[in-house]
Amino acid sequence: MEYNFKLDNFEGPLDLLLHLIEKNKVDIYDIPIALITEQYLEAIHAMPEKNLEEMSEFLIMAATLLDIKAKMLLPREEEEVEEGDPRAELVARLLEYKKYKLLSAELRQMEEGSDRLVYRKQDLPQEVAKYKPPVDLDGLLKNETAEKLRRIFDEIMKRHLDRTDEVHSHFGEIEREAVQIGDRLDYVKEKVRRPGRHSFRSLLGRAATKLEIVITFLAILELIKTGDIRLTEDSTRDDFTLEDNAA
Amino acid sequence: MTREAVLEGILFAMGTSVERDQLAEAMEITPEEVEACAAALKASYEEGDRGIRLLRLDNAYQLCSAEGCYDTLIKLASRPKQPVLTDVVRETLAIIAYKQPVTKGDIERIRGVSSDHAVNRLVEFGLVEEKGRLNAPGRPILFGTTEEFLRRFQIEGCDVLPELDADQLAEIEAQVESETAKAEATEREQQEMVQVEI
Amino acid sequence: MTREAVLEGILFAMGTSVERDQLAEAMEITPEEVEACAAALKASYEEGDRGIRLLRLDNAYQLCSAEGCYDTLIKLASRPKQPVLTDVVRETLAIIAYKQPVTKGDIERIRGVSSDHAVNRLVEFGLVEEKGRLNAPGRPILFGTTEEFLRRFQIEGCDVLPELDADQLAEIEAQVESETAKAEATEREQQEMVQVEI
Repeated sequence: MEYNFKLDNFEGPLDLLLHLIEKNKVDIYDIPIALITEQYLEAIHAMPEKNLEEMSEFLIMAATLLDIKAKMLLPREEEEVEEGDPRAELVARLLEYKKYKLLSAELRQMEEGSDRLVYRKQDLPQEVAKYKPPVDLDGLLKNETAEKLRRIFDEIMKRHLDRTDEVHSHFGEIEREAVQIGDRLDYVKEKVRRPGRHSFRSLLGRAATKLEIVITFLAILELIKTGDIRLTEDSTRDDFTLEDNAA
Repeated sequence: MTREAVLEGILFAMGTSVERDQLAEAMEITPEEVEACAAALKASYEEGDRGIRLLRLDNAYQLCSAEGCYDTLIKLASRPKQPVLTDVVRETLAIIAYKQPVTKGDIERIRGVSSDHAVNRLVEFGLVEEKGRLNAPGRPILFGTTEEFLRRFQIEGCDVLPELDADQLAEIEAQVESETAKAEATEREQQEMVQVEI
Repeated sequence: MTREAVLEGILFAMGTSVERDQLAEAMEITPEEVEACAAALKASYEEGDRGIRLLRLDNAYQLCSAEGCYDTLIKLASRPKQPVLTDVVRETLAIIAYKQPVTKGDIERIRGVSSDHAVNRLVEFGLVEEKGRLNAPGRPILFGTTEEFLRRFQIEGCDVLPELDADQLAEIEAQVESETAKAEATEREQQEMVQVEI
């Protein structure tokens, strides 16, 4: 191998080409295309196994070089002469690439010493850290009115009622049917049938609304009348006890 | 570079306080020389009317910004973001205005979600304040609206808040009452049921 | 307190870079006055042989320790090492810095090889960031340099990136221009060549 370099050192086909041009000390504007192409092909043959993608970039350039070489060997037609040197595009690319290589070297110099500069973390004095800007109530309440507050309160209360009691979610429509004597009769009978002491107070207390209390009371009276249940006074508790007559 | 400059750079970059003896070792001078150096730097800050000051803390040194910068610094650091009245905060204000005095618990029951943050914001805004404590377990704080609230909403007093529609009002009032009764009843019943179950 | 002192105190306390316009607003002076003020402070650090330096980073300012303190400082504090840039990565950075905003495609065209990896590394190092998307098919990401780039390479702003030596640059620039004209012609020619090969 004539060239003592590793292809790994080259970042790409343009880099390799620039290296060859410099090594041969030839003019970038007048590249001896045959010589450079030959050396380029030699170099990529010597390349260690690389992945296809990486290799393909070098191969595309090889093809371009061969194209240019062929083009230059061919006798020129008049039209082509007008179009200029077949190397032109390659030269332009090489020059642009070279520009950034030089700028990159420039950056390397500028970088020196920057790791010796040390910055601070934010360190606000207590007085500043503790400070809270005063609230601008004018801005904050710009669009607020007492009337708006009222509407919001209305909505909240409606939402609240809807949420807390299913009965009220159908507000106004079926309220009258919400507590029916028949339901309460079944309810009381069912309760009393369960084992344990059944408190008159707690049974009524379990009712959610005044209406429910009234209906439940009526249901108890009805069941006493029909003989389904009996009521005994529980003076120690200031209460009555309900018992199932069937038991 | 002078010793003062090195000391300045070190204290600047370290941020925290640095022990005199550590400084001496790093700067390869005696602790006494560090002291002299720090004194000179401190003086140069004060005499030169700089924005930095040097503090001596026991046997350590630290830099801090000069007090005179605070006002400007506050403007920069706090970046006064105009708070906005969020729906949550607005709703909470409405509840407090109409149902005052109320506890945070009351508000939560009505809104169905925690209102801690919203109440705190309103207190911060000066629209709501403590009005005492409820005589109940935990003695929760009662909240009500402030004079500032009345001024801002151009209301003459909390007793003349705009009324709800007469119908709506009656309906709601009635329901709220029964809700309260129900809640109390349920509570009592629960207590009794516990007894029964035992 | 002088404006320079206030600026010094603010930049000291903030630690991070602070935008010129923010400073102007907080200090209640014009942005031009902030610039003048910063320039004066910067000069006083350098001429006074202080341990602090003031950097301009595009339209922001930041304080850092003077380079001369580093050897002493490093004895007291450990510091994460800056990531080392390989030639490939630095070359890619040069292209992004000088041609920003650019797409990965632009960079590949110039370097002749895929630049995915290098660009990703630069983004990872915080030297390069997305600056938007090109309004073209596929809407490719446009990359540009960050403030960290300015800090790392001690550049005052993207508009004052150092040029190559006047000679070098003039030569290259002139050639690139004339070559571009030629290249267009070549392109046409190449198309014809392809036809010939087929």
